Amino acid sequence: MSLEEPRDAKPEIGVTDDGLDYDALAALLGDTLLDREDHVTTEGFVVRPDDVQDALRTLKQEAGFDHCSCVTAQEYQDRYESIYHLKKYDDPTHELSVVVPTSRDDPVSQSANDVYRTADWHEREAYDLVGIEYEDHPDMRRILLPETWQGHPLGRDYDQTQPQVVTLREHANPLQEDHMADDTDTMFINVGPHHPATHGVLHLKTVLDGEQVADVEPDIGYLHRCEEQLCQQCTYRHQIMPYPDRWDYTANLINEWSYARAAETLADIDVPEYAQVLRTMSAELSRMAGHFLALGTFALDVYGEFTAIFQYAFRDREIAQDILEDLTGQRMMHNYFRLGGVVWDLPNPREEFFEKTRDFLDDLPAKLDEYHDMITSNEIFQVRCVNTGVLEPDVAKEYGATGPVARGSGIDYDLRRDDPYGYYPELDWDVVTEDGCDNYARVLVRMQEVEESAKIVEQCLDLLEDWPEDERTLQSNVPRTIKPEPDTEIYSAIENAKGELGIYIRSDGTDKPARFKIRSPSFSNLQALPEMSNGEYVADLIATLGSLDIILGEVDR
Amino acid sequence: MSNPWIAIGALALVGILIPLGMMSVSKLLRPRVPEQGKTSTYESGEIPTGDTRIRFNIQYYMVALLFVVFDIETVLIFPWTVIYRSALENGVSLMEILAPMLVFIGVLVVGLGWAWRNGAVKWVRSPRAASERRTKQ
Amino acid sequence: MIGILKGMATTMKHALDGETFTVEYPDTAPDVSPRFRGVHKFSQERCIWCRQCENVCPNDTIQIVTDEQRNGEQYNLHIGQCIYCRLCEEVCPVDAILLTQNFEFTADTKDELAYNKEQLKNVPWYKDIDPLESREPDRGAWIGEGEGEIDYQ
Amino acid sequence: MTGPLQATTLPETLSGLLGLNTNDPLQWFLAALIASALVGTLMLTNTALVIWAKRKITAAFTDRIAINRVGPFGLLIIVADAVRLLSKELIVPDEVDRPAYDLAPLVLASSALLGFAVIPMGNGIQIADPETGLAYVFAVASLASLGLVMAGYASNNKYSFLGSLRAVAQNLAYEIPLVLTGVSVVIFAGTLRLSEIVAAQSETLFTLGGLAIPSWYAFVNPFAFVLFMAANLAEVGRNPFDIPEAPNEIVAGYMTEYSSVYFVLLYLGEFIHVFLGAAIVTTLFLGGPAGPVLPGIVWFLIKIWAVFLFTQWTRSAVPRVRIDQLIEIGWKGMLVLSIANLVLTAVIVGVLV
Repeated sequence: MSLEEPRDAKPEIGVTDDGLDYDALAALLGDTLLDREDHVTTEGFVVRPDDVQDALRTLKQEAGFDHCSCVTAQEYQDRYESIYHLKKYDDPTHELSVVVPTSRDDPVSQSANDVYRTADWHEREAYDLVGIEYEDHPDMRRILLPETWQGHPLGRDYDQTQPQVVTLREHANPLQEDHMADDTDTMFINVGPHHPATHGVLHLKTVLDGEQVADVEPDIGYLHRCEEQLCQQCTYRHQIMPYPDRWDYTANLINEWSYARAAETLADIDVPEYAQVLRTMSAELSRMAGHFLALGTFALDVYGEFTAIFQYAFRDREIAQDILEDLTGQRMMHNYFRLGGVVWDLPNPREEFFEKTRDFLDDLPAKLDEYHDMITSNEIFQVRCVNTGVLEPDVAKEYGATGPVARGSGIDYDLRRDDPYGYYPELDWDVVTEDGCDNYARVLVRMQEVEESAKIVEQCLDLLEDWPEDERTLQSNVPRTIKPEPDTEIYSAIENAKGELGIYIRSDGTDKPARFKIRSPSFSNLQALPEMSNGEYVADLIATLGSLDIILGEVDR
Repeated sequence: MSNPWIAIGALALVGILIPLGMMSVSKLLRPRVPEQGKTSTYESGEIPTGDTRIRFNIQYYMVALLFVVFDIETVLIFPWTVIYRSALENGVSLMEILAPMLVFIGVLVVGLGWAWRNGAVKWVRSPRAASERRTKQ
Repeated sequence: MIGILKGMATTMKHALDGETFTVEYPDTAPDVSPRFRGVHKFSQERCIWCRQCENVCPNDTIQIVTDEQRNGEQYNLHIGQCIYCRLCEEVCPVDAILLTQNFEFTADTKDELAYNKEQLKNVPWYKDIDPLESREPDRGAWIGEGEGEIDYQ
Repeated sequence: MTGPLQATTLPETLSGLLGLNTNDPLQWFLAALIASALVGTLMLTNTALVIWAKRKITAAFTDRIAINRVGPFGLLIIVADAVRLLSKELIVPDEVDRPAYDLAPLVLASSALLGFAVIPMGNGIQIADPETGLAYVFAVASLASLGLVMAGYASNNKYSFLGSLRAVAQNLAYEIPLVLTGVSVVIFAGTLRLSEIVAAQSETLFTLGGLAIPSWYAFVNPFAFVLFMAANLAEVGRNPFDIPEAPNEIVAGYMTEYSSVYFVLLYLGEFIHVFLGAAIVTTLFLGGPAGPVLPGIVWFLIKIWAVFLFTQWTRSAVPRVRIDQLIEIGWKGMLVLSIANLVLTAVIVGVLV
């Protein structure tokens, strides 16, 4: 920990009272800095491909950018570009993009893996989809697409019509040697994709030494649906909005906000306050639904398949979904937000809606007590969960963990408070953190977050009830076609049920984005799984996976 | 009095005949559609990676050895429990019947304590797997 | 031990109170909200063939065929491909397409799920809920309001 | 209190009825065979009910309705399921260890059934009453783990393999506490003959408001009863000790590769085993078939179903322990407690007598 001491000792460079002083940061980088770009919420520092590590290390150690939120790769007419979106866990409004252009002939760039462990998977994705290669990367393989895939689908010269011969038998088993080796007594085993515990189609390549996990490697991409490309072919105004619901498909509505926030900031659209309240309330209801499901499936992993908790959690989730159905017209794929507001006001009669929602909130404390009786106070559950799947805070930061996973490791990071949006700043609620760093702490965080969400919904209901009838503006005036200025770039994030859901958009002057990149929290959180479960028992591997609460729709996109 | 073990043998016969009967009924009912790939072992939908005839760390070797010792102990306790009460009722003193057994169990408890202290009665953590784990401060 | 007993007591309480939260689905039709979005209903009488729904549809579910005079000939909607975002209903200036509450539809092949305008017209209301009625109060926000620049694409 | 000390076993009664000579081994065998068929059918019917009851019970705990379509209360689902499962294709994976693979379901199902030979079920329904009844029933009950190991190891499947290793570890950890606790009952009864153990429990312990409380060993020695129930859960592999199966971790453990009738036998065998465990609990601690008003066999069925209900109850609310925790609970907790229980029982009996 000797590296961190000087950072604590002196004040961070480039921090002023009202934000970041980009000039000071530029001075810090000195000669490595080639150019400076203006992005909508931040600045982009252009560095040379072979200076990436130096630049990032300087920014991390001297200027305190300890959170590599996302790596976006894209191809221009004349160059490839990787963008490292940096943030600080202490203050996520301090953002900086490090832009690394590489030539089209030789798209090789230095890997940031040594500085930020989380860059590992992000760079693999960049290689997979766009085709940039990263030097010194420990494991430069495809991540979302199969190993045998031809071409890089987000590259400009990708031929969509070419045949992809990917037969089952051609899949190499990368760990073949591992289990064939005679001098060890380990066993290679596949957990997933068709396994009761993976909650979707995740594949864990696991090497077992007895009952213990000697090595585990998540293999993702089974649910890859080209969501980024899909969004690049849709218009800003209407067509993108239905898709965010399908990323994190357990707590759907909040995801729409990520796109809404990015596009509204990009196109400079205001949102009426009344719509903000509606957004806040519906997003929190959705978060509750997501957390109930996380709780239920985690119980399933620890208790076994006949546990009653799963059903009880589902019952409560159904109520939240009923309320959302009344409001938005759909139980999961809501498509409720619009740029500049929301599509519908509360359903008529409003009193009925208020009553229904309040009933739900009033019943909640009793139900949570029940959960505590059944889960957190159960001794066997405690024995199973305390001190298993440990994720130390500094490791969590290395992997860019966010959301309940980070907060369960004592990292006080919540974009709803730290990078405020919507109506959250006006409301009275707390960010929940637990210091346990283990599976138990993560469960506690989720259960308390349900309470906090209930508090928020309660306050929103009060506000909505008293809102004067003639000021109930649902949407601001938004042009039918939105065409942002060419080459404006934005990265903005919101806090969804799993953590920081960020959207990067680059416009090219048309009504469709030129590059649409999704930074999903589950993707980064899942990356920490090997760190958390190597050396643990198989049972704890499963429990840890459950407590990460990953949604494959969001991981694979 | 007739031999009870013959009766138990009869039940054993029934116990085997019933499953065999079910098997033959099933044999008559079930279809047989051989297909390539159907008969591969299940490994979460992936192509199976080798078989299970491998050397594998079973981690409870010491426990298994202890089990042998303790299992014999229980066998020795059986006859004692059977005669215990009737012996007492027939006037054998408590010291005479209880004390030897207490000594016997005492020795075993000491043995268990020793094994416990030496960590023999727990799941052996694999050193290899443990070394994969990043050392925590 | 107390925690385990508390958990067991809770499940026993639920077992004994006899309440269930599942419903017998095909026998009791589930309640859906008036805003629920199900299979589309299309009115040829109302449609002015402006093709806005076709343009707004995010995944090309709607296919419209017109002749040279822009008279409508075909209106096809692949219900198996639809993502029920309701954007078509939202942009329709004449309420010619409506999403009913009907969510029960089956077919033997995918092709049968491509509905033409006759089939779309005959989609039944679910429990006689007219979505137009339930959504009417909100439609004002969409039609004829706002000074935003109008672009008919 | 019904039924005095059982003088005759079922084959003897049958011999009397049919006029067979009990001293002729062949005729005696014939009588025993008929009796066995009766008892076997009774237990199988009882276990077949589980197919229905288990779902209904789980549904009750989880606030659901569950099966109610086929027949009254959905009871005909038993027939439907039986036919469905028996008529499934039997898929035998490549490179299984054939004799063991085929034998495992047989071993599991028949060994569990074999245990019922010595259980007194009331109304004279007991096939045999050997002097070493208790030792026999423990021996037969633990045979089931052999079946699990065979099934798991022969399947050539990694999940099954892990499951069978777990089954062995679990058996090692719980066999001794189970037997030691069971034996503490023998100290009271002074015999291993099960009918005598049952008879010993028919005395009145004390009278509470005119109600005679029988001296069931569950009342006499509640500590041993709790210990035995816990060890029994592990013995039959139910939550919180269902780790050999643990679907979330190792898919279905030893069962993974079994289909069709083999699966039925494993499934059935597992539940007969649960009922055998319940029958042992009933005989040792709950006074066997004794009970007021109703005939003994009904009381016996009520008691074993009560114990079965308990296993389902724990299933709905108690988390599964981890394998290393299981070993520790078994060796450091239950073994020590069961030895303490044995010594204490001996001392108390010694002082009282």
